[in-house]
Formats: sequence, structure tokens, C-alpha cells
Amino acid sequence: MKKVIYEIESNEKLVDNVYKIILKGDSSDFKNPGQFLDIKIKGFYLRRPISIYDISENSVSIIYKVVGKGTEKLSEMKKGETLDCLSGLGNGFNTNKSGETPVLLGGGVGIPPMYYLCKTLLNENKRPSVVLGFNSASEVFCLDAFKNLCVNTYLMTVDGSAGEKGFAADALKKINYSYLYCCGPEQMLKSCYDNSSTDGQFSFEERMGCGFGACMGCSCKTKYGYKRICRDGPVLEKGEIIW
Amino acid sequence: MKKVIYEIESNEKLVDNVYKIILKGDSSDFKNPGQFLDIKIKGFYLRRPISIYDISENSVSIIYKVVGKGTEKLSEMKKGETLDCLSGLGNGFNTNKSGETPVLLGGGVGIPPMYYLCKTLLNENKRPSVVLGFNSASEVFCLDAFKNLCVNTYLMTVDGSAGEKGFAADALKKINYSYLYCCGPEQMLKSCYDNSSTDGQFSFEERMGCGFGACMGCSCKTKYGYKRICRDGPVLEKGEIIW
Amino acid sequence: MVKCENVSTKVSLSGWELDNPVIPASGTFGFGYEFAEIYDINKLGSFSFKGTTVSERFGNETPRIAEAPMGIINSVGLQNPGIDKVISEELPKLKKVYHKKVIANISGFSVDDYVAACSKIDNEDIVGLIEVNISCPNVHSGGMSFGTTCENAAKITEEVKKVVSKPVFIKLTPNVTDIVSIAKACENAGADGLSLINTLVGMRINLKTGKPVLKNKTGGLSGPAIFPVALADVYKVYDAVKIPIIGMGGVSSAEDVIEMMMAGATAVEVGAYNLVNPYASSEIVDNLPSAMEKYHIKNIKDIIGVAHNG
Amino acid sequence: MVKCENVSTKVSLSGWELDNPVIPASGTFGFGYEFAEIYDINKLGSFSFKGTTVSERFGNETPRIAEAPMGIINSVGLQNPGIDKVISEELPKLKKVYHKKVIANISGFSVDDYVAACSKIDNEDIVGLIEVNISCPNVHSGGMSFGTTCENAAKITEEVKKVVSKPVFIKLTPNVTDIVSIAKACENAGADGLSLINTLVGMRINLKTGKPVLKNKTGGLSGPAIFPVALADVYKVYDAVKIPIIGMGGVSSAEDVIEMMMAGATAVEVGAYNLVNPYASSEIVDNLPSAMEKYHIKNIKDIIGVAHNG
Ligand SMILES: Cc1cc2nc3c(=O)[nH]c(=O)nc-3n(C[C@H](O)[C@H](O)[C@H](O)COP(=O)(O)OP(=O)(O)OC[C@H]3O[C@@H](n4cnc5c(N)ncnc54)[C@H](O)[C@@H]3O)c2cc1C
Ligand SMILES: Cc1cc2nc3c(=O)[nH]c(=O)nc-3n(C[C@H](O)[C@H](O)[C@H](O)COP(=O)(O)OP(=O)(O)OC[C@H]3O[C@@H](n4cnc5c(N)ncnc54)[C@H](O)[C@@H]3O)c2cc1C
Ligand SMILES: Cc1cc2nc3c(=O)[nH]c(=O)nc-3n(C[C@H](O)[C@H](O)[C@H](O)COP(=O)(O)O)c2cc1C
Ligand SMILES: Cc1cc2nc3c(=O)[nH]c(=O)nc-3n(C[C@H](O)[C@H](O)[C@H](O)COP(=O)(O)O)c2cc1C
Ligand code: FES
Ligand code: FES
Repeated sequence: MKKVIYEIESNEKLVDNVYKIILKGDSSDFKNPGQFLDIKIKGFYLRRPISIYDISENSVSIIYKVVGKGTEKLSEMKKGETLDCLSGLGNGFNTNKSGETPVLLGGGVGIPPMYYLCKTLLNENKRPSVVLGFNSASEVFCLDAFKNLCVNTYLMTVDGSAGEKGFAADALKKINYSYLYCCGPEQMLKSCYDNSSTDGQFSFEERMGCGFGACMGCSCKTKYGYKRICRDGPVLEKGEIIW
Repeated sequence: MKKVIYEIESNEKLVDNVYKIILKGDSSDFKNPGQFLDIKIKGFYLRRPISIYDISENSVSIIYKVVGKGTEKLSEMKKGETLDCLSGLGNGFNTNKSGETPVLLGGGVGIPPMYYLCKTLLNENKRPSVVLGFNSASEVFCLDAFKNLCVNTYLMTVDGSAGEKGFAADALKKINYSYLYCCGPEQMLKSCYDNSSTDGQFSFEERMGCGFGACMGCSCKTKYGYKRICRDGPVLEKGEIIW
Repeated sequence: MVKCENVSTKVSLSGWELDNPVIPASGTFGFGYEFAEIYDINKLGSFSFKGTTVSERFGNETPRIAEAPMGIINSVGLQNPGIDKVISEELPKLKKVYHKKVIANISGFSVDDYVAACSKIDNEDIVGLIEVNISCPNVHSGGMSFGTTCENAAKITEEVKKVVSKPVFIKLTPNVTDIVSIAKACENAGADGLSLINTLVGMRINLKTGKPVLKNKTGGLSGPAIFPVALADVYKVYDAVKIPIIGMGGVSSAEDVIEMMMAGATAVEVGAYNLVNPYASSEIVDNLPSAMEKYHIKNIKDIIGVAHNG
Repeated sequence: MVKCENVSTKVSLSGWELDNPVIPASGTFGFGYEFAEIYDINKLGSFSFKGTTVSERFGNETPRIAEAPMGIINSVGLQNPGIDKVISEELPKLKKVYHKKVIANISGFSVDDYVAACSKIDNEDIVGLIEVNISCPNVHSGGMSFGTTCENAAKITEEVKKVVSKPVFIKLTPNVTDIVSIAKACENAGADGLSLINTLVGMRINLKTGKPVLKNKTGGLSGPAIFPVALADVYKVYDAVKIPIIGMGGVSSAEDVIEMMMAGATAVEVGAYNLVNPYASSEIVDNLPSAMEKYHIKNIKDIIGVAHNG
């Protein structure tokens, strides 16, 4: 963990209520895909945890949805403004276990962390496929980003207005995969857990006090004891999850 | 009273810890010299009351001293930023009673309101003289501004490092005047009250909740009943003051 | 789809129907007429006038105001012209600009004080209900107020109820171990409703002088800082009583009004926020319908106490 | 002229001399070693470790955290590995990175619990004093805690004092009508000092769902929002007792430390601020000398309780 003052390089609207920010600054504390930033937003006492979408040597990018006052304020910030962040938080995804053909399944704003995970797996010469789940066509973002990585990308929408009709988890039936990576709303995680044939990793959300393991605000019970979503997570192994 | 969003035209350091801000925006609610603005500063719950130094049709200027966190933040604000203010607060000085040769006596940051008062009196074809009191030479500001109005200006410093050595009130002995206007620290007001031969008006300070008469936070006892410094003041008549 | 043009913001307090639940709180709105200079105060649900006592009071010495993180501390100490002058001077001025009913906020230092002031104000047609403040932290030494025991609270309620015909709401202090018991004691003694919360005891020290900022040393903390405390108190009391609650403490937006009503308030007072933003209560009234639309609330009455469901 | 190079920040608690009065508060600093990854925690006066009970506890269900204006509400509910594991696992990890004494924060659900846990921790050399938390609002139904009556507070103090040799500080809750009486009861029962305040009961509601944000419904409010309440409590208790006070509640800067000490605290704990700024306590230690210079304080001990003079 490190405190980094990032400069906003751009803050761009992708679709209604969903924005992408590119931050310039030290990314050296990030070791794994699925880790997150904890962002101080002026006027709010607690920081906001947001997963990393992508990183390069001197930049970090995130994709976030406006769901409340904090993310609303974030969406109004401009190029050149700075953001006080804690960087390098969380365990992130472990790519060692992926096998050759992992599937990456993301729903809504659970999708962003899948992008850097996908890039990492490709770098390791694996052949990931990706399932993106949305409610409807108007909410679709990041599709091209994944397509540009030249991976098999399945698009699912609940109302069928784009891609195939159905929940993201439904796509699992039609894919052959060696391992499952999953991030999204809790019901989605649960149904992927129930429907997946392989082992896998699941990224969870919880309301956080500190984001770095000090307050026990985000604890959950696992088969192997209590874990803090912020530090021992947000990624849990399939085998340890208790629903 | 009116809520006005002013734009900062300039924020200039006059001497150590003393700054002048020129604000662009509606000044129509100001009727009298000695009235004040109540300024919302980001990060603080209560507004800060600051007297008007000068006004023109579409601008208001103030001179303020950095004494705490709010004024410190104010001193860091830049041209182009905006300030949410309540304008036109307080009764201000009444110039009807001044006679031909009033004296205007200001100490430290009690001096700024004397400037617009002086201009108003000159406009009314009166012949004011001015006494400015400081602790020492390094603190002197606004001297030229008054000299440029071509009024008799007496400079007093407590340590004698500029002008004459002594308290501002000491100068009263040497001046012939028809009426006294006075603004500064409470001891200064008291000694002017005690040493002045004429009637006069005194501008007071008090910690304020609202600044416009709603909370009773700033009440004081006068010979004619309770008054609110923010609305019935800040200027009180000599004849009503109870020390 | 809820549309803000069609929402209903009406609430009712002991049979008195208000156009909306937004009520400037006592001590932050004077006797109303001064705010009428900047907006039409008839748009408000109602307002609660400055805490009035039997006799005129200057209140505490100044400084009476200190700043706090997201809050204000006051030790005004119930400055007011006394019940007779309120009736003969303040209410007539108010009537010129305001044609709704007002909430009469009454304080005292003994049961007799309360009874005397309440029975006088009870005769005024403009009064919709009487809010009996047994919770001012600024008028008793040691920072403790009348309303800290069930016995006192019940006694005042009972005696006031004997002499008045209008609904009586008892205003409670949060500075107690068990606000729920006190609320129940008031209900059992015949209170028509409850107002909560008054301010929390707080203080600040001037670092330059090493002395308390307030002449009275301690004062009452209000503003957004106390919003979560107020919500918890309203929530707990709602569970325990059947009479309506006017909720207050830090409310500064239409969303805060909704949150306070979800906790169990039938109407909501706005205090400190009127002081830093004189248009506060007006803006909250304006913003309420669109906030209701945002949260799919068609009738504001429907959300009273919903946080207790399931 | 006071120069920051020459100031003295030393304070002493029941004979234990601290390099400075800055102490991370229990529940916001874990068992310390994780903060040692980001700065040398030996620069702190000391720190108070996570509230520990006789047996292991998971605490309350999540969500356990809600945001508040200038504050945080938590309903962690004393998650901890239990006193035995704290002694066998946590303290050894701590000793590798920390060579000062620590404050042992102990909680319980009965007098026996407190006695059992305190007598065990009393044997640990690394413990400088025992902070007995009788004030957690998150572990008893109805949001009320052990420390709300003088009798309970005195009883626990007495029984714990019988079995331990280290100084015992009782940590009090602000959610009471009269904190001063409880403080006196602890002093009379033999407490060596007092820690105050714990969190205020608060809550938030999620407007989208209409349900409390916290699974536990209410939680404990801390952070700058409660600073004025904490100051008032420290100020009032200082007047009434002779034993030292560790002051806390919203402290977020070296200036806040000074203000808290002027109110009567001998040392100061920093809680919530460690969570939003992991370097908080370290920065406060760094900034204390220059803040002392600014306010002409040569020896920090000299300001303890100065707000009570004159
Ligand atoms: C590890 C992790 C990674 C995340 N990554 C992303 C991401 O990449 N993109 C994205 O859009 N969102 C992400 N989220 C969710 C994001 O943190 C929330 O949407 C955000 O905090 C909402 O803030 P707000 O002020 O707009 O909402 P408000 O509801 O106004 O916030 C109030 C409080 O609740 C907290 N809160 C609200 N919703 C959530 C939530 N879902 N999870 C945790 N805390 C919440 C806020 O942090 C704040 O403390 C992530 C959450 C976690 C825990
Ligand atoms: C009617 C009036 C006119 C004023 N005109 C001027 C002026 O022209 N130039 C100038 O430099 N100063 C003026 N002051 C004083 C100015 O308001 C304070 O210096 C300023 O509020 C300090 O704010 P702060 O945040 O820096 O100090 P802090 O001490 O951090 O402020 C804490 C709180 O105390 C209040 N406060 C502190 N000092 C004073 C004070 N002296 N009077 C009233 N409230 C205070 C603040 O407003 C704030 O609410 C005037 C005050 C009044 C009442
Ligand atoms: C300056 C001031 C004066 C107050 N005077 C009274 C009063 O006279 N009577 C009363 O019942 N409450 C009084 N209160 C308390 C408020 O009515 C309200 O209960 C409290 O401030 C909490 O609401 P808020 O946080 O919105 O301010 C006063 C509050 C303030 C800030
Ligand atoms: C997340 C969290 C956990 C806490 N856990 C404990 C605890 O275990 N034992 C205890 O005595 N106090 C606990 N507290 C209370 C703090 O030690 C402190 O008394 C309170 O938060 C006020 O200080 P603050 O405003 O600086 O946070 C906790 C506070 C927080 C925010
Ligand atoms: S959020 Fe504090 S431990 Fe996870
Ligand atoms: S500051 Fe509110 S009445 Fe003067």
C-alpha cells in the first residue's frame, strides 16, 4: 500500500452513468489484476474503493458507475485535477491457477477488473475467453476493448437488446474453460458459483472503513476463518466461500 | 440581504497576513459603508463576516487578515474562483450625523471599512480626517489609498516604527472634529469612546451564527434594549453603548 | 413511473394537514417574518418559532457561537421577548406575511413556567401545535436540562396537557442514556407527539487563549454532524411509541428529509442549515418532489418509518 | 520564543512516560504491525490495540460501515481472535516491529469476562496499561452498553483492579445522561485513569432500499463530527476527577491534540482518522512540535486542562 496523489489525465463518459478515468502517477504498488484504489473525494469522509481497469508504468485507469454522491462528484472532476488515493490495495486475482483456457465473467461494473486480468493472462500466453453481462444494450461498455485483445468475447444482456439474451452466468454452459474468474453483483457471483464446473476465483464487494485491513469493517466468514475483503480479498477462492 | 456568487478578480497580499480581494458581481444590496459580506469558504460550516472596503457598480472589495483556518483558506484562493456570499448585511455607518469635519479612526483590520466611509463622506462634500493605527511599520497597509483621497491622514504605531508613536485613540487629542467614526479592536473602541469629545458611531465584532438576524448568536445589550450585532449593528451609536 | 409533478408531499400532525413536511426549526428562523423578506414563507409546511419563555430573557453572554466540523455550537440560552410580547408584537408582524399555522416552541425553568406560557399561547389561532422544549442544554448549569428524567418529562407533559387544547409535542434531548424511556413517559402522560432531537452538548477551545470559545463554556452542537445521532434516536423512539414524531438534527437536503422520514418522522425540522443558507428551507421544499421521483416515492406519507419493515 | 526544536512533548500516564501524547485508538490500528509496513510505529506515544475479549468473536454481520458527515459509523462489534490468541499470536508479531509498551484494550459481556481477560493480559510485559472498554455501543441490544450506570462501571473497575497490577483506565461512553457521575464512580472504585469518549450511537438509511445501511441497524459514530462532544465530556470530567484522562473523539491534527489537552486530557487517542489516512498518527506526531511553536507551548504538559483556568 502507498498513498499516491494522481493527476487526472482524462475523465470520459463511456455510457450513461459510467465513466473512465486515466490517472497519471506511480502504479508500482499494483502487483495483480483485481487490486483496487481507495479514492479520497473532496467533501466525503470515507474513501471510495474502485478496481483497476488497466495499468501501465506511470498510469492507472479505472471505470466506475455513478451510484451515489461520491461517484457523482468524481464524474465532475476534470483533467489536471488531482486525486489522493491509496494504491495497491487488496490481493487481486491469482493467475497461476488459471490453466490454459480460463473464462473471465464480469457483470456491469464488475467488468473493469477483468480487462487487466485478461491482458495479464494473455501475457502469460493463456487463451482466456470473456463473458460480459449487462442489463441492456444502452449499458454496454468495454466490448471493443476486449475485442481488441482478440479474445473470444460473449456479450449477454438480460433483455436481449444486444448480444445474446440471458444472464452472464448462462453463457458458462456453452463454453469450455479450465478455470473461472468472476466479478459482479453478488447474485451473479452466486449463480456462477453454482453453475461452474471448474474451480475459480470470485471478487467481492463490501462497505469499507479503511480499505487496508485496519478496521475489520469488511470482514466475512470463509471456510478457513475470517477474512477482510479489503486485504485478504476482494478475491476469494471458490473453495473457501460461504454464502 | 441577497445571496451573490462573486467571482474573484484578484487576491493580493498587502503586507504579511493581510490580503485584499476584489470581487466581481452584484453590489446593489450594499447601501451604506460599514456593511459586510458573509463569505462561505469551502470546508467550513459557518460563513466568515468581512466588511466592505470599497464598492463600485459591479464589484466589491474587502481587506482581511489571516487569523485562522478560514481566512488562511481564503488567502489561497485564486482569480477566477467563485465565492458564495450573503451581501448587504448589517446597518453600516450613518453619514447624516457626521457634521462637516468627522474623524475616522481605524485600527488594524478595523481600517478597511473606513475607506468606503471616507469616500462616501467626501462625496457628500464633507471634510473627513483619518487616523490609522497599527502595531508597527511592517503592518501598515492602506495608507496610500487614504492619502490618494487627499484627506488628512494620521498614522500611529504602537512601537513608533512608522508615523507617530502611540495608540490610534491618542491622536484624537490633536484633531478638531465634529463627529467620530471608529472601527477596530474592542480596547481601541473603548478608549476612543472614553477620549472622544463628540458623539460618534462604533463598529463592533461578534462571533456570528447566521449574520442576518435569525439566530440571536450575536446579541448585545444596549441602553435601548437588546441588539443583534449582525443586523441592528455592527455599528452602534455612542449613546446606546454599554461596555 | 413516479413523476415529480404528481407526487404528494402532504403530511399530517395530529389532524393538522401540512402541504409538506419541511419545517424550519425553533431558534433558527426567528419569528419568521424576517425570512419573508427573501422568500414566501407560506411555501413551508410550517415553522417553529424561537423558543419562548414566560418572561423576557437576554440569554447567555457572548460569544455564543462556535464553529465545529460540519456543525455549529450555540449557547444562545433562549433569548426571547417573553410570551406576552411574542403575542402582542411578534405574532402580529408574522400574520402580515404568513397565513398558515405556526408551531409555538415554549421553554421554561419550572413546571409553572411551562404551564403559564403554554396556556397563553394556546389561545392564539395562528398556533397549530405547541412544541414544549424540555431539552435546551444552554439554560441549566452543568449542561443538563429538564428533560433528562422520565419523571420530569411526564410531569410537564401532564400539567401542560391540562391547560391547553392544541396538540402538544414534547421536544426531547439526545443527551440522555435512554431517550426511548423518556419518549414513552411523555406518551403515557398524554403527549400528542414528540420532537427530536435538540442539540448535543459540545464545546470548543480557542487555542490562542487556551479558553473555551463560548462564554458559557459548553453549548449545543447541531448541523450535519449530528444527523446520524438524530436518525438513530428517531428510529429507536418510533419503535416504542405510537404518537407522531417530528424529526430533526442536521437535515440539509430533500434527501435528508426522506431519510429522516424513513427512520420514522412524520415531519422534519431544519435548523442550523437555515443559518448558513438563508434559502435552505425554501430550497428543500423545492427539491423534495424531484428527490421523491428519484427514489420512486409517490406519496411521502408512505415512507414514514419504512426502515423498520423487514 | 518557543522553537519547535526545543519543545517537550513528553507526557506521563500513571508513571509511564510517553515520548508524546499521540496514541492510535483501539479498533482503528489493529495490532499495530500492519501499520509498521508503512511507517515506524515506534514514533508514536503508544497505541491501543483492537478491543479484545475472553473468547474469539466474529462480531456483527456486514455491512458494518456507513458514512456520515465528517464521520464514520461502525458496527464491527468487537471482532477479535480472543485473549489467548492475542497473547500467543498477535503480540509476538507486534514485538518484532515495536519496542515500546502498548495499551491493552479489553472488552467483555460480564464482570467475569473482564476479570478473566484483564488478568491474562496483565502478565504481558509489553502492556503499559489496560484500557477497560465498558462502552462499546455495538455489542448489546438496544444500543446500550455496560458503562451506562455508575454501579456497573464501579463494579467492573473494582473487580479488575483486584486481579491486575498494571494501571487500569476505564473507557467511558458518551451515550449517557451524566458521564461525570460515572467517571467519579470509576475513580472511587480505584481506576487509575479514564479514556473517553467511545462512539456516539448513530445510524444511516439507504434511500434506495429504505433499509438501514448497517445490518446491525445502529452503530457507533466517530470522526471529526464528534470532536466537540468529546471535548465537552473531557472538560466536564476533568473538573470532577483527579485521575488522568486519555481524550479522544474526532482528533485529526496536532491542533486537535492541543485542544483536547487544553480541555483536560493528559494524552490523546486518534481513531477514525487512521482509517482514511493511514499515515494520520505519524503525521500528527510530526506536526506536533511546530503546532506547539505556533501556540507558544514549550512543554506540552503545561497545557493539560488550561481551559479550566480563570
Ligand atoms: C473492492 C471494490 C472494488 C470496486 N470496484 C468498482 C469499480 O471498478 N467500478 C465501480 O463502479 N464500482 C466499484 N466498486 C463499488 C464502488 O466502491 C461504489 O460504487 C462506490 O463506493 C459508491 O460511492 P458513492 O459515494 O457514489 O455512493 P454512496 O452510496 O453515496 O456511498 C456511501 C458509502 O457507501 C459506500 N458504498 C456504496 N456502494 C458501495 C459498494 N457497492 N461497494 C462498497 N462500498 C459502497 C461508499 O464507498 C461510501 O462509503 C468497488 C467496490 C469494492 C469494495
Ligand atoms: C461585522 C464584522 C466585520 C468584519 N470585518 C473584517 C474585515 O474587514 N477584515 C478582517 O480581516 N476581519 C474582519 N472581521 C473579522 C473576521 O470575521 C474574522 O477574522 C474571521 O471570521 C476569522 O475567520 P478564521 O476562520 O480565519 O478564524 P477562526 O478562528 O478559525 O474562525 C473560527 C470561527 O470564529 C469566527 N471568528 C473568529 N474571529 C472572529 C472575529 N474577530 N469576529 C467574528 N468572528 C470571528 C469565525 O468566523 C469562525 O466562525 C469582521 C468581523 C465582523 C463580525
Ligand atoms: C442558534 C440555535 C438556537 C436554537 N434555539 C432553540 C430554541 O429556542 N428552542 C428549541 O427548542 N430549540 C432550539 N434550537 C435547537 C433546534 O431547534 C434543533 O433542535 C437543533 O438545532 C437540531 O437541528 P439542526 O441540526 O438542524 O440545527 C436552536 C438551535 C440553534 C442552532
Ligand atoms: C472501526 C472502529 C472500531 C472500534 N473498535 C473499538 C474497540 O474495539 N474498542 C474500543 O474501546 N473502542 C473502539 N472504537 C472506538 C475508538 O477507539 C474511539 O473511542 C472512537 O472511535 C472515537 O475516536 P475517533 O473519533 O477518533 O474515531 C472503534 C472505533 C472505530 C471507528
Ligand atoms: S475496510 Fe477496514 S479492514 Fe477492510
Ligand atoms: S449572527 Fe445570527 S442573529 Fe446575528
